[in-house]
Amino acid sequence: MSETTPTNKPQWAMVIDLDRCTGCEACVVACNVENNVATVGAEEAAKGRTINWIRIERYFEGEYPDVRVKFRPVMCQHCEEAPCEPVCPVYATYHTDEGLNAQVYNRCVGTRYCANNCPYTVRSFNFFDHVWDAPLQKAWNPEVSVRSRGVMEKCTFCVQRIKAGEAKAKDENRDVKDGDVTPACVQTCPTKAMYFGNIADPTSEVAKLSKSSRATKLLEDLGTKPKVIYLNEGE
Amino acid sequence: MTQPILAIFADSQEAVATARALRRAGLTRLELLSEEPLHAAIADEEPKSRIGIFAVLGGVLGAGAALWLTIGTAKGLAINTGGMPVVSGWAYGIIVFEVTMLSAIIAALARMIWEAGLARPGAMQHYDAAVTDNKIVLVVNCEDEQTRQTAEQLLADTNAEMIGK
Amino acid sequence: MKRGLKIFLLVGVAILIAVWLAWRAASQPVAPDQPIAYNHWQHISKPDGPQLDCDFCHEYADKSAHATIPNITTCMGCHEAVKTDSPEVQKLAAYAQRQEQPKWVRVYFFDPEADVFFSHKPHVKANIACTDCHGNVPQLQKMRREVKHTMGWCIECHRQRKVSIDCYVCHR
Amino acid sequence: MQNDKATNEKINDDLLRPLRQTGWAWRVTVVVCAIFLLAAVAAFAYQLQRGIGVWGINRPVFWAFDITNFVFWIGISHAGTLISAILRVTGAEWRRPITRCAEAITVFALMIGGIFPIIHLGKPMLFYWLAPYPNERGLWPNFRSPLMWDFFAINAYFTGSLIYLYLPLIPDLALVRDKATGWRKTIYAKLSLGWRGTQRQWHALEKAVQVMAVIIIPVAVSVHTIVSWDFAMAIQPMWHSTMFGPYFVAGAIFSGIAALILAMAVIRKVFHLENYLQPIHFNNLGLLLLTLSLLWFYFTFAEYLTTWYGNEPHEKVVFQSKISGAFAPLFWTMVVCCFVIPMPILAIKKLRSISGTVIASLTVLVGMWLERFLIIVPTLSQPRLTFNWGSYRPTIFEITIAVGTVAYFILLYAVFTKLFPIIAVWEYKEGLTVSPLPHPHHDPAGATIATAE
Repeated sequence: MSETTPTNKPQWAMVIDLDRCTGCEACVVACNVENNVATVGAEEAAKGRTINWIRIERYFEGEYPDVRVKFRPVMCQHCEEAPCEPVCPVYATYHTDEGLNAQVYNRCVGTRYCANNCPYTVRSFNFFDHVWDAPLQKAWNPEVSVRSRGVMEKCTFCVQRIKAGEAKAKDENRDVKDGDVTPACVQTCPTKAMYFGNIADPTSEVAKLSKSSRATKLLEDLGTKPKVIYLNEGE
Repeated sequence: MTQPILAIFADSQEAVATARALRRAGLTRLELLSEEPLHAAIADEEPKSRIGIFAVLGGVLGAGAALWLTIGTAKGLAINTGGMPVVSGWAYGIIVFEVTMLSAIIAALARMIWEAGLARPGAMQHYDAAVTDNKIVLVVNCEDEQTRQTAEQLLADTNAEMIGK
Repeated sequence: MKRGLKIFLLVGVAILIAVWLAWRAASQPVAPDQPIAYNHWQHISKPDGPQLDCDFCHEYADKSAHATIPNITTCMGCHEAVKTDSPEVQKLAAYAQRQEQPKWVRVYFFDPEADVFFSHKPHVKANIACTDCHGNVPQLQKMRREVKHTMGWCIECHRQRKVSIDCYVCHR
Repeated sequence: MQNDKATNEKINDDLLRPLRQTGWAWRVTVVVCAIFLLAAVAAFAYQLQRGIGVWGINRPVFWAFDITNFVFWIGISHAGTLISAILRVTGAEWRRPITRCAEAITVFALMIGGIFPIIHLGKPMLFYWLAPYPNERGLWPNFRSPLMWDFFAINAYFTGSLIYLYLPLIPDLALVRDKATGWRKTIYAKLSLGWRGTQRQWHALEKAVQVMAVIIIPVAVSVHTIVSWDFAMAIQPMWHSTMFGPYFVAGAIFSGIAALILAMAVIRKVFHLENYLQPIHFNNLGLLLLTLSLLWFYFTFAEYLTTWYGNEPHEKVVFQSKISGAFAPLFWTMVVCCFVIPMPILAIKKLRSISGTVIASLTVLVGMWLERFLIIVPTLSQPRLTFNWGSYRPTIFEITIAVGTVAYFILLYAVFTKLFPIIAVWEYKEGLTVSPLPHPHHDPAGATIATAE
């Protein structure tokens, strides 16, 4: 699992500027709508069975009255050395050559091992078949599966948008560039805290920002090599 | 080839001694049937068992099959792992170990059944249920009438009850 | 014992026959009845017919994910004048008059549980003939499913043409 | 060298009696167990229909009762084949009456343990996707997953154990065949494969059992090591431990012996086999149990000490929750059940009686179930990113299934004792011939001589 072979495919990555994040959760809403993420209802949510592809983690720092609130949007980190991948017995989660950590819903048998081995706890499970109150099912994104019961799901970096962006670039006979692909969360962020692009292209915004002195990765010491880069808050 | 003689003994030592006497008289196609293994008996004269060798062979075969199952299929199917190596020696080693042991067990079982002449038609020929009544049954296969008479004479001197005369 | 054996054999044979029948039924080409008995052969292959191309009607095949079935006005473009005496064309005209689209029954589709996102465009652009995936439709009097679109069938072609077999190409 | 006729008939009579007579206790057991089993089947059917959400699992506790039971039962399975194989290889004569009870435990425990990985799936009907078989999709299982190792290891162990149970059973099946009548005779004749008891057959059988014993020991060790790797391969706090392999194997044998002692005690009482399963067997197994109790304590101590001393924050959180936090009551119950109660009982010779070892075994089984639960749930409920901490509470469905599988085990065992001699008749008789242990049947006066120690 250690060596990776070089590829000329784009390597998708995200940068999140924590200085700009206000914790408004617009990204969460945008993600739910874009990706047909089910709403489980209050009762299930109380049991801890919400499905979120992105969540805003909220932490408090300091003692009252000098309390600071910190927000951190966390989604699948698309680790280059993802702990979830080798443990899946059926290859339902694997690494694409574009650096995405893929989840194939109709291959998933639901061992939930991947979720247990994810240090970021970003994987959600469909414990039941979800009911979409009419007419909400009419708002389903036709480009995204509606997951059935018993499978794992998680952030895909809006792979449907990536595929569309790549197809557009191919039609125009060029490489993908910044702006071709914008995941729903990035598009929606009102404070422009999120950036998305091809980190293998040194001219892209994410590649430049990833070299910032503020750049960190979540639980970096685990060696998972996440593809989501956080820009720490300046003091 | 005539019908064999079945001699039923109550005492295992007498049965073994008779078997040895018959053997000395040139009757070698004998079988001693008993309810528990007679360790000191003519078991020593049985051909050497090849079950161990077959277990090893089965293991080697299993290891080969497992190597194909893991490395061969992983390479053949070219599953996309996004640049990660498809073949993982450590993990595949575990699969190879288990399959090796499994096929060694199955090979040993197959060889045992074959060696013991079990599960084949006619396996129950020349048997007497006295065996499971703690008796020893000596099955004497006679080539011709002459040897048959020799056997009958020898057996007549013992306490055995004879069947199939 | 003898009787038991007979019953066993009979049941076995019955099961075999049932399996064979089920398999035969499953392997029959699917040819649903359509609201109008459209005849592909007549429009494409008939020597003195209009000899249309596939994309004359399925005009978005090379432009989008869906090949699309034409709007009824496309049909009426010709059938306003042509073969107005045919009962099927009269059905068509009646639809047109009601400003209603016939409810065509899909012949080729993926099971929704398969989570397949297929796009015609890249396949047409790669110069794959329509008949490669849809069978010899130009010769069909009644549309039917001649090719089974199983995953193995898709993968096989992708492998041959050295196209990516990444799961994300089709499933997401 | 053969046993006298009276002794022989007495042994046959005693050991085949369970096959001939059916007592009311047996019937009641079977009916009660069947009811519990049906309840579990109903719970599973409901789960199939509604989804696995009827269980108490959630995010982040994705595994709980299901995998606890899986590990527990696979652990129990180490009672039989492994112990029996070790005793056979080392030529321990006292093994003779207990090998079959032990081997049967393995087979049934594996059957039950193997159910859990299937029913815990989100899509249980697709369990066969874990098997490598050619398919038109060109898809193959991922041999890098510890769950695949489990699949191979458990299948190898189950097949091996089944064969290992069956081989020494063949002569006994022939015995039953000769004693039975009617349709039973036909069935036993088929099962005994035409065994006549020729010296060549005995020779082959003994050789095969010897070879199997040697092969099955490493397989058994590998099985529970691999089960432990389901956790140890994950990078979660207090799972990612190098010593989980031996820790789990020791724990498995520990709980396995406890199950064996219980099973033997029940068989002894129900089928009146007091002359066959004697205090010496309970004493010797009790000593083994004592050794493993000490070993278990040593492993647990080493595991928790390194976590405490290392003071790694994420691990420390899980550690504290077990020692003094929400899981403390369960944790300390486990320590009491696995060590504090059984250790003195088993260490003091006077207490190491049949009832003493049975009490120790009962507490060990409870403690070891808790141990597996405490390995799985505290780690999962406290993942690294504290925002996602969760908790877990089992639902009635999980509990029903857990209880139902216990009932299923008893049911399988009860049926087994009805169909096959639970003590290997020929092995027992051979034991009397080979090494004339002081034995009640040899005592003309009828007074029981103290058994050899």
